[in-house]
Amino acid sequence: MTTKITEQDETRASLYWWFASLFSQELTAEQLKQYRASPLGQGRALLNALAEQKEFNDAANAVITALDNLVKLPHPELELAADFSQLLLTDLKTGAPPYASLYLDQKGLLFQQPHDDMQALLQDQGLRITPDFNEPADHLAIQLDYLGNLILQTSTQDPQAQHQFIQRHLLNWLPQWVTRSRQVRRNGFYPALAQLLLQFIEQDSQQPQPVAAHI
Amino acid sequence: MTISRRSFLKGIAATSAAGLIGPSLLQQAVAAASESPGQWQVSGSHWGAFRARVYAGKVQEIKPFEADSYPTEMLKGIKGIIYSPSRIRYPMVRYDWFLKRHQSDTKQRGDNRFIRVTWDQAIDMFYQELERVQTQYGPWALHTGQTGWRQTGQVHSCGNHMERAIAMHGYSVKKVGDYSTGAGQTIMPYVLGSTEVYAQGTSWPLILKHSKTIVLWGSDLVKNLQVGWNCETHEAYEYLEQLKEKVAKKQIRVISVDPVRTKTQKYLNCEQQYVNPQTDVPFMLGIAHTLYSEKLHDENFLKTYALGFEDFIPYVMGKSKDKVEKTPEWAESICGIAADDIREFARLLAKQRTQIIFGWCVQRQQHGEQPYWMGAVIAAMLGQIGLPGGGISYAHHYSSIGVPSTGAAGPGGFPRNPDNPDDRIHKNNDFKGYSSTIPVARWVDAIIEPGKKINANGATITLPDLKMMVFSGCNPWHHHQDRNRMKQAFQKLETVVSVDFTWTATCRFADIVLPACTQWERNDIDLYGSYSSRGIIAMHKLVDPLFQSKTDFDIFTLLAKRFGKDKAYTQGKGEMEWVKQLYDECAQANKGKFEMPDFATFWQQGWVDFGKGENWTRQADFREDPEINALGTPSGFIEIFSRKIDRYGYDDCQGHPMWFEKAERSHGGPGSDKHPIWLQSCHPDKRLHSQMCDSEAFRATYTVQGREPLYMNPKDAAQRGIKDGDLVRVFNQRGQLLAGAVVSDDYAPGVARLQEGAWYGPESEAIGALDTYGDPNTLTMDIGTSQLAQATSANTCLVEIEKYQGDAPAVTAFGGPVEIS
Amino acid sequence: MKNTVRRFWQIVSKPSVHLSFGFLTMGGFIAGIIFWGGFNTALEATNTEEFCIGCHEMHDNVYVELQETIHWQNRSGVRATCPDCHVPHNWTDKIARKMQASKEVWGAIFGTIDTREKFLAKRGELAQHEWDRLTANNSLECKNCHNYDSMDFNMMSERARVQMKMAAERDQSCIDCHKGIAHHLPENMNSGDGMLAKLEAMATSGYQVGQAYYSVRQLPMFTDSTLTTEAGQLNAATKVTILDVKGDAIQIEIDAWRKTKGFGRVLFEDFAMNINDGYLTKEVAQSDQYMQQGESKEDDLTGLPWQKVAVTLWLRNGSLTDSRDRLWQFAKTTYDTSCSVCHTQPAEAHFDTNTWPGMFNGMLSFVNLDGDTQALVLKYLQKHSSDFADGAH
Amino acid sequence: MQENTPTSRAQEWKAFLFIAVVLFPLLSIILVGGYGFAIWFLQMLMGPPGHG
Repeated sequence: MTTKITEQDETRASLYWWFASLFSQELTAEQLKQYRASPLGQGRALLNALAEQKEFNDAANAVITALDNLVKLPHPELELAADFSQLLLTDLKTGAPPYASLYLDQKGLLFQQPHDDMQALLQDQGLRITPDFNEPADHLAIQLDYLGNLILQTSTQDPQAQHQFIQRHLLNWLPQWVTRSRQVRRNGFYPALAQLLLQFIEQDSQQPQPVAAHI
Repeated sequence: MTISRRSFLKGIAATSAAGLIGPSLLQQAVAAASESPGQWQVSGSHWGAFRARVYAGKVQEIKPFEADSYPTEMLKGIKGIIYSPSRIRYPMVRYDWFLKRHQSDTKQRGDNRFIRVTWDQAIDMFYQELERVQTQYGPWALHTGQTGWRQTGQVHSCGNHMERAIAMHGYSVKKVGDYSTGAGQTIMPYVLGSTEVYAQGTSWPLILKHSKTIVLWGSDLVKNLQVGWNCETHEAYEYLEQLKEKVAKKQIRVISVDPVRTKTQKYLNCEQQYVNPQTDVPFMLGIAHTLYSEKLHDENFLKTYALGFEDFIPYVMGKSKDKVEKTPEWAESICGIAADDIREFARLLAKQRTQIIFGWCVQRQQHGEQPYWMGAVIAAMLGQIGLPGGGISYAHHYSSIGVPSTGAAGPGGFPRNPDNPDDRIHKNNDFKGYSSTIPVARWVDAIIEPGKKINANGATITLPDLKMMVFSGCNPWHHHQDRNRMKQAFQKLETVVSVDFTWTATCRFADIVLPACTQWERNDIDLYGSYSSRGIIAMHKLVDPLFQSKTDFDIFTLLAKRFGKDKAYTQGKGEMEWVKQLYDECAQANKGKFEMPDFATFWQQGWVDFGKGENWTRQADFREDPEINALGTPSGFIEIFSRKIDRYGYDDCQGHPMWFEKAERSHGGPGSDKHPIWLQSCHPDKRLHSQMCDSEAFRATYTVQGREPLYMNPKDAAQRGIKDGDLVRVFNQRGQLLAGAVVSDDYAPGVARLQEGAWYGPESEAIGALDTYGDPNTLTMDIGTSQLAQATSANTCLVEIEKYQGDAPAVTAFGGPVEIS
Repeated sequence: MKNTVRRFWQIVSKPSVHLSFGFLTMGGFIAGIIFWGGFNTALEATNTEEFCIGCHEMHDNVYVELQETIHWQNRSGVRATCPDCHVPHNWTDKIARKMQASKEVWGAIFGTIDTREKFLAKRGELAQHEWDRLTANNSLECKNCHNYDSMDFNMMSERARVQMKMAAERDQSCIDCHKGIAHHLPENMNSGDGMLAKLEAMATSGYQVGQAYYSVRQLPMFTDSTLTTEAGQLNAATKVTILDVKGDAIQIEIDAWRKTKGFGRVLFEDFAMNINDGYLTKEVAQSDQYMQQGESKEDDLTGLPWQKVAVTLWLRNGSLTDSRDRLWQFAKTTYDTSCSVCHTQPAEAHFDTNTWPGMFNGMLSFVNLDGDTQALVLKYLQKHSSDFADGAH
Repeated sequence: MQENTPTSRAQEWKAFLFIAVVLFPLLSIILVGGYGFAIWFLQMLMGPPGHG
């Protein structure tokens, strides 16, 4: 069965994947160049485009400011990698690990119910996490990656499925995670990006006509 | 669902931006066969054996092993270890160290700025640092000896792996002794001829049968027998249950000599003899005075089995240099026990069969050698050493000691030493005049004052100038004393490597952090029942290593490969081959005594039981024939006076046990005017040292406002306006911490307890920063017990406590529940 | 008959009348050649595997066992047959060995080992003969093929390299370590690689009177050569001088010190050093018959009186070695492996001689060592303690 | 007595054959065997052959 995929959906999916990529792997020096203002990189162009939307104006500009501050430092890609580690790879003491279980489960452990739910979902769809990315299924990037695929799969046919997924698996913990990430010391880019993601998802799930249509 | 990666954002820009999206994180899976609801697999731990139901790649449930009749509730914390948010997930390198290597700004240690690296990068850096230190300095600059309570399992014993791999590369500074029993294990060989602290004790059935009085001297059996060095059986609890009955029926009188009402005292419902903290020796001298003046001591025993009583007794009777007679009245003024009560106590000991059981806490204080030695003198005066249910023991609270041992051989271990000790990459064994072995607790001294000469156990130690340290499964940022001094010391180290499965404070203060997996993510084999040698248990891998973690075996094989010794390291054998080999060797050693099935059967069945052991009396052979079964002392007899120690000429540990005033002592002692409360940091009730502190839900069962509980007396609390459940600041000249008050009558006035092993969570990396969780070693003193043992003096510590005012900082020790202020 | 012999003598004692000088010489020469050829052929025939396994005793026991080993089948297809190892290649020794075989003929006829049970019961004795022989000729038959000079140590595993290099340096006898390489070990040694077997394997045989040897393990001592009345126990790695060998018994002298508090039953290697050499029964310790008493002095560190003694007692022949280094090597390996299971084992020189017993006793709980090995390792540690090491610490 | 009885050709032949085929081989074997035994007994006293 082939579904006709709208351009908007393709854009939405791509945006989710873009977020997934940013939250799953540090940016290399080469990739970081894409986010410089001059010469204008593709990433920067995207951020600029997002900043022009009034819904994302503040958040996108915060990301841009963080980037501008960052590139002034002697080793921007390493600073960014350290930020990434501190926020996403250490523990709740120093950072804000991107696992739904930590924010939803009473026990405060990894691999709890949200993980099992995601795992079941993936299994139903005949999917699994690539072995290179040995992370629990409730990792933010995996959820976003899945969402991108869900959008393309269901596209206009069943927007309800996307909506449900966003509500049940993402919006139930993202606000907490974003708040937590803002408290992390010496970190600019990723908390701003987290905020941007949250706003994007909130908009995306509110509007029957997906927001990306405006971009 | 099919996975797609379409071109990006066609709508917004003409440029192609495919480079912004990384590879897909999902892929098509082969339809998995539907799994059964999971199998119950056998595994083990320090907390006991258990069965785990594993389903969908996850440990779902844990239940105690059916053969363990007295399982500890700590098993509830196991899942919290595996799925702890504090797990180290990737190899990490501290940011500034990543940039500048050994020339990094070490003041930044502990600031939590790390860079994720690949395993290859991490191992390369580890190896390059070892190379650099060996070539630039030499073996004296590398310290690898510090070890802790490894996860159980004989193949993956983490210290063995680390030490073997590094020894194949070159020599390094080693340690002697340990943090638990440093003073005891050094003094007792002079007195009773064995370390005593790690020796089998008289079997419980004999004690139950023959003892009329049991003295628990600072020993909390019920608390401490929950954990064991190997996989625990908890068989001792059966005997404690019987003891409880006998106490109720007044067949045995049990007296707990302790400033605190212990868990054991409450369980047995037995008597307590309160004693002021750190004043056990004056109490015992008072007892000795009574025994001698009332002629209650066994002269025959002393003449046949002991030496030096005549050199000791003048000290008691006021005929030695100090001219002070150690009368019960003299003792009363120090130890807080009425003179008549001391006399009564002495008469009780001499009246009938008395078993004295010491714990380890009294030797973890300044001059910790003295109470142990003095205890042996009292026991010798009573003349019951070597009789069933009489004499003295120093370890009945430890690892099933006292449970009759089967005598079966347990599995050996992965070799700690290189097979060929001379075949190392760096053969330089020149320590440049520094000592190649140092007392375990003196490494911080070495970093701070390299080249300093200290006395230790009759030798002179020159503290080496350490530049690099490697820790594996070892958390000195919990077990060493005086955090702020440690921070100062760590700034002088060039490189610190830590291998662990969880973000301990040691990892936070390290430069290279390597993620090991937990013991339940690998296959292994262990002895079941520690000293009782009850059986062998198969430790089945429950789940694959989480994230990027690896077994210690794999980590150090990778390291050995960097210098071409991986084959020699593994002997060409893999994990399961090692497990099988240890089993087969064990079966061979037990041949003819205990029949063991072939390996496949054992592995499938999960364990081999050797049955109940035989009763045994400590030192009975010595009592029977002191000539042939001589003790391991210089003379072969009990040495009440040690000429050997006397010759060392130490002022803080002389020829016979003596009372020495402490650097800090409560109840009117030095320093008590400023910081009046004695802080004891005993072994925790609901952890194994610092292990399991990171187990979130389980920790929540005992914390107070998310902090480690501080136990204190109601009067002390009232004086300071503290109520049960309040947040308190505990402080002294060395540091400060936050804890949650638990106000209880169990603690005498002037006595407070913070259990050791509470994770260190400073507000910042700065020296003096407030510890937000309650690690007692933020406050303890980092001095040696004496020039003899140079051991830990953690229990010599005075503090003041106040109600915490204002907004409390969040707990930073673990990945705990999010606290948003 | 008598006449025939006399007649024969008359004939051979005189010059030949009818037969020519040349014929007789030639005839004798040819007969000699034929005889010698026949003799050698026969000798060689008894030197083949077919001949050896002609008896079912050999065929069903040792031959079957050989087939499990590398000397039967290996990568390169070179194999050893019975005589390669068991018959000396040197002519004289070979002939002597052939004559010894008369015992085997006897055994074959009278069925000394004609059942598996009988063979197993006798295996220890039989093996000992071969070990003695190989010990004495320094494993000559092994070395006919295996030559230390031709060994490439680099191709050996690390463990083998260390051991082999050491052995090569001393041109050590192969059988010292490789007992049981081609046939099963005797039952009592077959606690497999049991420690005791390893210790026993280090014993040499053929003791020389007047020479000093060391006990490989703890050994019972007796008052006289009948080995009936026990006199005490000799500790492992204890130096003894052989005074006499009487069949199964050897008379030894131990030079030692003892503390005179109590009965003075325990012997120590040196003054004021608690290095145990063994102990005596109360009767022996108290009797002058078995010992010569020497000087007495007091040990300052304990205040105990010590006395020098030379004790003369009897041992069962065996279990002595001429090289204490070999025992130390074994003890060191045992210490390094067994004692490091729980923690880093302290260096030998970390403690002094009299501290080691106390430290060692405290470590034994989790170590799988039998009494003999414990005693040996302790003695090793004491003899390598700070008292004997240079610049310890 | 037959002391001076001259020997016949046949007798000489017989004697020769006896010596060459029976007596001397037998003696040789006894000699070698005896040597072997002697060495063996010597070994029992002096220990097994050493190495040169």
